[in-house]
Amino acid sequence: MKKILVLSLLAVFGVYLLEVLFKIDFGHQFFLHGVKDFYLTTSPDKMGVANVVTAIVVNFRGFDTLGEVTVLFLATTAMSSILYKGRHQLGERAVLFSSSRIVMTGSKLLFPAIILLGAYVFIHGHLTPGGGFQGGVIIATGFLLMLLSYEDYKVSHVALSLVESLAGITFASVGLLGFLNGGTFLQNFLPTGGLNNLISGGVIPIIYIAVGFKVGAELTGLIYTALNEKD
Amino acid sequence: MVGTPVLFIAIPLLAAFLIPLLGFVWKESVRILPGLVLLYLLYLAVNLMGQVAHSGTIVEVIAGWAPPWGINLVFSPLTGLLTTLMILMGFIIWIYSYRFKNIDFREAVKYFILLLMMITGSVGIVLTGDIFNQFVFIEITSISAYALTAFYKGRDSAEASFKYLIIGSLSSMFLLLAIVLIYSQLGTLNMADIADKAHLMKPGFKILALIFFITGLGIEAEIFPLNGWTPDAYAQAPGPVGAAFSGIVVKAGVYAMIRVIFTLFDVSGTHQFLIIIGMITLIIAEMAAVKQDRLKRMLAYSSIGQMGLVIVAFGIGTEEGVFAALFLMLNHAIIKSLLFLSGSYLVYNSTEKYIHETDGLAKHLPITSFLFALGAIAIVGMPPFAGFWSKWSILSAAAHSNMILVIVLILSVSIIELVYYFRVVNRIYFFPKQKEVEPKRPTINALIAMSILGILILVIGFYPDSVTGYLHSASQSLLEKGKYIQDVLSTGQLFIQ
Amino acid sequence: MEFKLFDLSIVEYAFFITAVLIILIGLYGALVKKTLIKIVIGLSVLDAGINLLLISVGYVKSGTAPIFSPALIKDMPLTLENIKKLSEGMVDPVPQALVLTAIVIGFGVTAVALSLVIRLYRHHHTLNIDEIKNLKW
Amino acid sequence: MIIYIILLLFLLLLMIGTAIYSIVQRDLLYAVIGTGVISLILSILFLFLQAPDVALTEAAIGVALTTIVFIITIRNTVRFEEEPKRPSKPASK
Repeated sequence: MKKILVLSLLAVFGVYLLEVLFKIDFGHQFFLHGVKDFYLTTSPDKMGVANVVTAIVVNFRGFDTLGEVTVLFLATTAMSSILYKGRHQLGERAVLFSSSRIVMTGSKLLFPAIILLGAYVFIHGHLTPGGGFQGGVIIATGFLLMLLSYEDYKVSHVALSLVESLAGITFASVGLLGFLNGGTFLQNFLPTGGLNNLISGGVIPIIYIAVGFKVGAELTGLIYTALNEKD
Repeated sequence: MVGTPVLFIAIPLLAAFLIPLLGFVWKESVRILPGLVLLYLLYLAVNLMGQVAHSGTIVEVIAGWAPPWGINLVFSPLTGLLTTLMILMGFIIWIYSYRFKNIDFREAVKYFILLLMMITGSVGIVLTGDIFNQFVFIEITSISAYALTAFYKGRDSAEASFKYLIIGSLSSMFLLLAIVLIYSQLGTLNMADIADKAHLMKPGFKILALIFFITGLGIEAEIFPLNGWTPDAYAQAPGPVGAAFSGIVVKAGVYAMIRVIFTLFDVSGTHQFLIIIGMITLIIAEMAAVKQDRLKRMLAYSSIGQMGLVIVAFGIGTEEGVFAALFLMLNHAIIKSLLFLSGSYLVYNSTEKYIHETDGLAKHLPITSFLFALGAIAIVGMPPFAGFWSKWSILSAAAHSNMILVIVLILSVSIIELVYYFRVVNRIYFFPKQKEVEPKRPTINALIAMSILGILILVIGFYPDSVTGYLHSASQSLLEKGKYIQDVLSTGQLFIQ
Repeated sequence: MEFKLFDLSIVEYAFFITAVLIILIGLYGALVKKTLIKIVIGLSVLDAGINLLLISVGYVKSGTAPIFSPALIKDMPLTLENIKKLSEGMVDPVPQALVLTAIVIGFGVTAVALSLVIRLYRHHHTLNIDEIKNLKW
Repeated sequence: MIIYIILLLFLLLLMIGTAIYSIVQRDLLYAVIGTGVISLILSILFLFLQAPDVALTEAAIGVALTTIVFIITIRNTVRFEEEPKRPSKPASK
């Protein structure tokens, strides 16, 4: 009974939503004076950032990114708070599967390469697709690989929160440094450099590298917390 | 110049990132730092309020891009008032919970981070001038709220939190859908810019986006069909967190909804809709509150009812109505926090938190009982206290708009309210104490926090003029839509290096 | 980027229809299913649908990715006119930035939800919503 | 040209099918792998829609991390929907 009710409600909702969406001409933008034209021209012209998405994520809407990093930070904190069992009861590592020697050796070989790829992705965030989030996630998957293949692989909690806190503080401080020269929060205060150079875009690469470290540390911590929750 | 509005977000974030590090060095600093941050922000907020009263709304540009290109923060009389209120409540709740989780240091770290972030998220919801940024702050607030609801490791707290999380994430999906619809039509995310261009939207989009917004924001504002999570979450969360929900988070939710309805979309009929939905919320919640036999659930339903009343007052839509609604929000934040804080000491050692377990506690906990009674008298609207003035101004606003039915309903609901609050006060003062109940004496910092709230109730009750000036300018700033748009869109040239 | 640009005239609204269908399936899962993990799966499916909708709203027919890569610029001098000309053939970057944020936030919420599921299982030893008393609504 | 459109329609249909599968499937592990597949298709679609940044993020977060967190949860709880009440038993693999 409940299923039928929900299904019919959903059908009404879907038809109404689709009817409205069909008024959008797919592939043509309806609006004339949106903000995107400004972003598309200013980013390469004035800021020296080739990847416009990066320019938006880190600079134009950099405040969102600060919030987003905070969301991940909170998710890690929330998860460890929710799963916390008390001072004296520490969880035991869950073992998803026991891995063979081949897997172990292979992961050991792959691990540095994955970390390197992650670092490459977030250092080149302003030039190529990718950036702090993507690079951070790739680094976290590297640690995930190690955690899965070695049953006794340990990540230092102190080191993780150290990296996480320092990266977060770097982000917020770079933001506050924008107040130099009478600017505003998160404003660029470094020379922008030429388009498609590695050293370009002012503070954008600095912020994205901080984001990369922070996201990497947070997600590694999150997975580590989850894995350590065996009953 | 003491600082800019962005510090309300940046400083707590910096502190939250710093707290885990400081914990390695000096454990006590974990407890002290949030208080210092909130105290500084309170100083900043009061200063900025003075500045706003002098020279008008402050619009802060972020990353050097003027609106609508960059994100901006708006510190107007309205948002400034709410920010000051939230920071003040946050500071008092910090005093109250200073010794929280005294034994277990690792839990204390998490508690203070989450509490600080919940306050910051709510302040961000109020200050920001960008709908997607608001969405991000709503997520910050709700994730902290989920974790804080599940903070005690008892059986039911995880259930309450999971319920809250499911409703919360469905709502945030609706919010995201509304943002998609608006962006697809206008190509902008800035609130003032949307308000300026809203007439360009095709009608279907406008209505659907409004519906999605109300559904998405209604959960934090606790309006009728979306408040199923509220009683569970309030009852299961630690006492100070319940106070923070009713004093801070709900206020942010109501603000976001009101901003959408008053500024973003002027669809005719929305005000009537607000009155109807508010009345339904009010009546259902108060009816439910009478039936409760647990103290915190009763307070939670009462909180929902008061929010319904706030929505009704906003729905009246005149300057007087908005003034009354803001006045009620202010009073409700202070009084309901006092009720939650003192109430959680009344049922401190009980697992089920039944009302009858508070019998005769007045002799054992005189100050706590007195403060609870003060809060109860104030919230039902007895003449010399704070709640009276706000209820009076709602009634007079309704009378001036010839809404007789609203007046009758509010008065009859007030009688219900009177009944269930006096039932509790009566039990506290005149019933014999139950033997198995062991009263817990409040710690000194809890007493200080509750006394501050009690004094605030008395001050607002006897000198309502001390706040009405701010409330009047706040309500004017909400109603002057054109001025908001102009203030935001005319700010600042582009800073480009 | 490496994909050759193509004209989507036939599949005009296929993206919208798919996105809405995915949203509906996710909503159905979150509202009707009785297993806690299934509800969370429903939420993450819903998330995917909304992200697809957001990106397809920002699509511009035969547009390129919003990156001024050397391959795109070639030997053109970077004057304002050239940038404007290039940018007209680019898809909208703003929804992409929004989706980037939304994906990360969605993951955070999913992680918190799943840790609550583990907590609930620890207490009740069941994932069935009917056997957990307060969760009925 | 036409091959792209056929591929695209195929992907869209596959995505809907996988979504239904992961909601209906009673084995939670398979259902979770289904959500991973949805994310994978989604990230290919993002490439078609000229959003390489988002495709990269979706591939990393949606396919790898979300799936692994789900799997850890299933590992700590039960693998099948509506299983009779009993404490967790390691699903042998």
